[in-house]
Amino acid sequence: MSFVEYSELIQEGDVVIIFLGHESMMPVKVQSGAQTQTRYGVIRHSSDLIGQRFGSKVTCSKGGWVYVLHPTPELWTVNLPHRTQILYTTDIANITLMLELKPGSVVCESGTGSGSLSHAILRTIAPTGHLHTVEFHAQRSEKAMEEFKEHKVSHLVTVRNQDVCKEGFGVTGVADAVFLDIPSPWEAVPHAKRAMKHKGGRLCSFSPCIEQVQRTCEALSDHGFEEICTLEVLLRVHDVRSVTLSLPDFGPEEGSTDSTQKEEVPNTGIASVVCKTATPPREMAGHTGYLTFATKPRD
Amino acid sequence: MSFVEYSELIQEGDVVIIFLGHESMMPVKVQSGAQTQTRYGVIRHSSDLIGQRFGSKVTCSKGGWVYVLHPTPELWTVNLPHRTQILYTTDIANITLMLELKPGSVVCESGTGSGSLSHAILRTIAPTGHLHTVEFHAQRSEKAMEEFKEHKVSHLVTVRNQDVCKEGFGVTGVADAVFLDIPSPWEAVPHAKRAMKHKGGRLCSFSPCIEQVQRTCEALSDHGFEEICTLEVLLRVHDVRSVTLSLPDFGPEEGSTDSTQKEEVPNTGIASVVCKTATPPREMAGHTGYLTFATKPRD
Amino acid sequence: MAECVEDSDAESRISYGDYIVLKRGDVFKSVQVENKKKVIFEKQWFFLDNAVGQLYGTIFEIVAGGSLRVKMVKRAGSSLNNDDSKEAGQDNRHIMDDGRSQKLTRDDIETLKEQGLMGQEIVQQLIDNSTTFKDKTEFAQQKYIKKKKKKYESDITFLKPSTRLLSMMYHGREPGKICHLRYDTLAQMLTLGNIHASSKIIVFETCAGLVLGSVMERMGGYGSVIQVYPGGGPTRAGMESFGFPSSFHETLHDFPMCKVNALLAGTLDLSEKDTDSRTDVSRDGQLDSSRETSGVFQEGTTEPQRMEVSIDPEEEMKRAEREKLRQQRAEEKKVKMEERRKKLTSASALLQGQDADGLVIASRFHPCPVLMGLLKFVAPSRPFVVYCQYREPLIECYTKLREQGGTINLRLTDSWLRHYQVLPNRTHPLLLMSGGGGYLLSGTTVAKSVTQQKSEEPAAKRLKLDMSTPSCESST
Amino acid sequence: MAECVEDSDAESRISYGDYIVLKRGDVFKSVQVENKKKVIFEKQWFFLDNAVGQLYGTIFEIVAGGSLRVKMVKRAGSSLNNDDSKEAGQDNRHIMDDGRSQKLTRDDIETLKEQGLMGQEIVQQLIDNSTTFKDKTEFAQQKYIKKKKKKYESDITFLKPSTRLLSMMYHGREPGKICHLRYDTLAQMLTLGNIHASSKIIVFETCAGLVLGSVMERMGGYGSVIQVYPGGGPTRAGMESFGFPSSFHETLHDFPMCKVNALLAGTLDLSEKDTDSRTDVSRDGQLDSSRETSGVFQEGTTEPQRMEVSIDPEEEMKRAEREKLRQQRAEEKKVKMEERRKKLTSASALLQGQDADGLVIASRFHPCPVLMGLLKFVAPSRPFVVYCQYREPLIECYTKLREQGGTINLRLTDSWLRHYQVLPNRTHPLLLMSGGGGYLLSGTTVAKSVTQQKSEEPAAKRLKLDMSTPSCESST
Repeated sequence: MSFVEYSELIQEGDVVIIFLGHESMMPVKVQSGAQTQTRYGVIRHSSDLIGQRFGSKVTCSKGGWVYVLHPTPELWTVNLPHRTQILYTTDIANITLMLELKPGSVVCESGTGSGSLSHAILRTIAPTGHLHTVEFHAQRSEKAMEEFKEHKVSHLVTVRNQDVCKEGFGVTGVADAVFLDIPSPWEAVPHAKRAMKHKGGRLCSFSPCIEQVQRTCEALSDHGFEEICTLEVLLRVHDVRSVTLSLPDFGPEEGSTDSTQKEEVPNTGIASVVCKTATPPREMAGHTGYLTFATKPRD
Repeated sequence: MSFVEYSELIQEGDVVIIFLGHESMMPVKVQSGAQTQTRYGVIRHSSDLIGQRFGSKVTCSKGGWVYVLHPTPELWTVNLPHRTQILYTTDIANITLMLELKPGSVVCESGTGSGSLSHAILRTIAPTGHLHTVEFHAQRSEKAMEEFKEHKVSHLVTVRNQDVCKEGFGVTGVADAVFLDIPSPWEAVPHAKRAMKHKGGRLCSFSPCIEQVQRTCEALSDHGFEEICTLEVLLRVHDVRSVTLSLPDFGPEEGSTDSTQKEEVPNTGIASVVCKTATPPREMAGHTGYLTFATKPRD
Repeated sequence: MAECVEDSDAESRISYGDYIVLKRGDVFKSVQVENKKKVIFEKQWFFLDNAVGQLYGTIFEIVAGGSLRVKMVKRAGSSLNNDDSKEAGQDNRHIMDDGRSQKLTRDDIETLKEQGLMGQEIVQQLIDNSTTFKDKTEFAQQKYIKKKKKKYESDITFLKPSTRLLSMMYHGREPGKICHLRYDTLAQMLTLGNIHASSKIIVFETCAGLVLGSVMERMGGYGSVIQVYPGGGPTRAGMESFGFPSSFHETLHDFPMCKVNALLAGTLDLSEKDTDSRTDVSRDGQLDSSRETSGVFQEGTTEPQRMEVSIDPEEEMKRAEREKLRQQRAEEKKVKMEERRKKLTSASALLQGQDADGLVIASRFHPCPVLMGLLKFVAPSRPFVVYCQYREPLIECYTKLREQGGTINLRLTDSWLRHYQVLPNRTHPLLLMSGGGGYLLSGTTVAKSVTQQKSEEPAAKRLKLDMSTPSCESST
Repeated sequence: MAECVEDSDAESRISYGDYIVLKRGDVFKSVQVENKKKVIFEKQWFFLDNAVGQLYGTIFEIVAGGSLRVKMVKRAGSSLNNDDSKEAGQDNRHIMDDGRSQKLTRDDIETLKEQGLMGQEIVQQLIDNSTTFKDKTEFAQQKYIKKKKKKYESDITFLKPSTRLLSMMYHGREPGKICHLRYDTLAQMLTLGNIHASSKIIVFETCAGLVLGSVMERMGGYGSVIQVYPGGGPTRAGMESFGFPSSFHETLHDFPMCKVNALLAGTLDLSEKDTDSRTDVSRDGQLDSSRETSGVFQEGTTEPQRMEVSIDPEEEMKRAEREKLRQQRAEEKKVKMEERRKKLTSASALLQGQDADGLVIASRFHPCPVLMGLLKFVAPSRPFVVYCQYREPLIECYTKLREQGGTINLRLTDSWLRHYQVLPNRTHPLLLMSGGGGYLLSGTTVAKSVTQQKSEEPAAKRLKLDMSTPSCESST
């Protein structure tokens, strides 16, 4: 297992995702002899996990069963330990496409945060790219490095514990893309420019507030960035279900009293129809942040 | 006919809406002896309109036919002569509800603009309310007054030609609700407060840009307004249509080659299904303006 | 030019019997003010009595023993601009991973309060400054908000009911009762339906009476509303909450859905005894006054038949009493029946002309047959609007209307509603939004003609109806 | 610590044969650079030759005779902040109703240009400052934008193709060709599908090859892509536009949809002559190279049968020539057939293991049977993602998957994309937005077990497949 390459079978040291049911999962590090407690009972790593195929059904001690999943950056995003607010898959997807990331891309990122985006970047730029990620907070940067090692992607990433607004990314002229998720992105724009390749590249800044976007766009324009473009994407999840709609009874019709077509709901005498539909949730994420993209032209 | 009361039959002097087809309409003032040219030929007012029932089908000289509709503020909004950018029904609906307008309400509005909102307000506050509408631009305020007369609502409205930011609404302590659609709404906030009833009332400001909203919210807060709330509503129109989806042909199956369930599209040999669906337009109005609402408390 | 009208504060004071809306933050509750009535709101209980005589808009706090006390509020006035320097999340990076996820200190919150921020805004601030809020599940977010609200918002404002307040209240508290009709969608319905004074509007709804009430508010007691209702009787709790004056109620009529065909066929027997069991089956699953009334009648008829022969004086007395009671009941029944007959007659008369000025449908019924059935009562060149929580049934409606003609300007729409936080350097859409507000189908009726003839056809149709009316009336 | 890598400009220069993307404002066009090739873009024609040897990212202008000339661009650098004083619509009220709807004067526009604004931004300014723009119909708005663009934007930037550029190009120019798949939805697909190097991905698409190309870009030439295609041959124009190096093409395999059942049944005859008429019916209605090739074969077989007896020398010569041609054709056919056989064999081998790492579907076919058919080839614990322009077919898919099991984490989604104008005192969402970006159904495969047994079942299934593989191979 690695976050950048699939394996067929579960091995000692792997991180697996235990799927417990609808929207209920947990990440587990596989260690022989270890046990994991779930609501369905105990999972014994040696007998239940190691050597099993990813995607298998595992029966727990209480008789309930779970699925063991191969980790992906997307499953990690919904299962990772939160050290900060994190980026979610909808934004990550657009960041990845709009930054034109692909195998071999060199990317600078700040801050590392909880590593949600970092994992998705690493997945995309492997096996030949590199991620330079800068985190101001020492504890967080250490934790991130540990995770990258556990997830077997540490050869693709350099974690730096410094202030990107003051010290930059620690690299010059190497990046195809820069991503900023910091409170004052405008302060990091000159550093971002310096980190980017001579021939140019792409930049993205994520900010929750419009005032941050305004100052960032100004800084980007001041520093010669082009194609400056701010967008926002909202995902709506639909719940697929069957709904029952009553049919009105206007009383007997002039001609014949035919009610043959209608289906009676048992015990009510009311005719109704069933309709398959998809309904949005009552409440959804109404805002995560604005994504501002720009192109650094050739120097 | 009046914009605040339905009539059954078309009379001399009425304004009617000629419905020519999908999203194609035109307003016409009915005058005996007059003629109106349409793409389907001439409509003779005396014979084709006067005395006819609203909603009737009228055959034009070229043999084509049109429907003659009773005017409503909503039909007027999509047919009125534009003197400015106008407010559309989606925003108007929310303004009306959130300002708590009803028969008897006294409302202040600025600017009058093309009168799109004014007509909707008048419809709602009739027969006992009153609209004080202020328009900076002399020509526009005159034209608005003319229209109100033609539409038989002039007894419900006072049009003032002045600068609301400097001179206010020309009334004090009478308004249940105030609506602002001006470039610098924050300048009019003190005037709005003065125009409103001692016991309080509701205010709405419409602005396309977020900076205007920010300054307005600040001014509202400074002047003691409460329940300050900014929202935005986007309407999506769906086109109902049938779409054809091809069914894949994976080749003959192991057992029998049954393709009995599938319906063949003529001349292609491809099986397909038809599905009734609703699709959004390729492009839609992505923004009109932000609506900021607030409550003036009792003095 | 400018005249200053002195408010009559009398009508602005809370009295017993008034319907009011309690407000805390953006949570609302509708109650009727009654003597010693115990109200539970946001997990706190109190009595309303102290509010009587106070002005609408007053803010109360709850004191010992569930009493209300008028709160002296320092009205906001200081600018929000003071904390301009506070960049959103500027100090994000300085937070240690020590479990303290809230960036606002107690002092910060006090400062916010001094700046005149209401509890609601403070809670928003707390949310914005929580590093973990965004990462919580939606459920956990709701819990967090509720918790913080309870802490920082202990005041209750007493407000006069309005469509705005009641539609926001139902949407927030009990969306299931109003078929998840969102307030901005209701706003579209009232505007697209051209609801205004002096018109005749047909309403069919199973939204607890909220849609009915909002239509009546817009009509201001002028014109007529005909509520066509399914089941045993109309549902009106939501409408009652508006606290309309009695004159409004005189403009409201109701007509049972199950008599629509009879009315159209001209076979409606207005004298008929209400023995049809259909009307006793509440299809709304809700007990309302009219059903209870009909229950009383039934009791009379199911009384065991008596065949006594003994002439015991006591028995005799009892018998006399029973006889009296029976007569009384029969009398009551007759009066009730007469009332019902009158109501049905007036509603029928309003519908029979088939010249309603508008039709508003919002129900859990399949909108297609409902619309097809009721559209017959609408005059040409009038708007209609149908709400449905789901998309598919309205697609069916749209298709059917296109097939059968008689309507134009058909539009199937839904809308997207976003609320914003507007604060210096912290302006953004709210992190939570409503997932959907339901779907609307709207349009305009026109004369339905089979041939190329002009408007003769609707006229002829009208004539036929006028003729059928007397025959119907004569049977009463 | 920090190392500065010198760019090799050689690979950044435009050569003959390169695929490039032309850009003007937000209008894109993909072309291949060829000798003396005449290109028409935004109603202007020109030749690409002068671009050869120039760097990607260069801005050209068109000069007399359709030649390109490198434009010396003063790069933006001045702040947009200069026109801070210009309130949005502040002077709105001063405009006379004199038909002058544009508030920006020619001088204003020149100032904007001096401030370094590109044509696109100037057009946005013109729109913002047009009092009539918002009131125009959508069609008129488009026309206005087009007109203004043509006037203020005459430069063309030459760019290296990417998923970003090509997906925005197709969405803007020819959405019908890519089933109206919006770029943000494509972004979701690539991420939800966990598309990355060194994996084995099955792609089924009728999006002109755009989805295929975007998957290949994300795989960077590592791993394998199997394109399952309907009709006579795979559609790849969109993929070709990426201009991938030849090594990428070696990772691409294709497999005809109509042989899926045979492959599953183990009855796939890899030696079979391509006489199946099905493969010759282009179900995409698009001519591509592989179809044209198969057309040549047909010509051979449909040649009229000859039974001549006369031995005219000229006839004889012609006959010899024909014979030669026939042999040549037969030889060519043999080579082609061998190639095809090899391709089919390799694709079959990749699929037969039923261990693909992902499945991506985006087509005008009903997604339900396509998904059910192709999901069989995916290993457990792998993501799949299905795009459909319409909602209803994916509801069907969702329901079917729930019924048959073997998948978890099912999500039916759509997304809302908004672009913003960010300018001092004129910040707001763009006035026009896309109405919809289509729907996605995504999920994860898991082992399908009938009983409560653990993971024996998938293992057993796997064994069976491994056994069936040799028998299939032996038939070649």
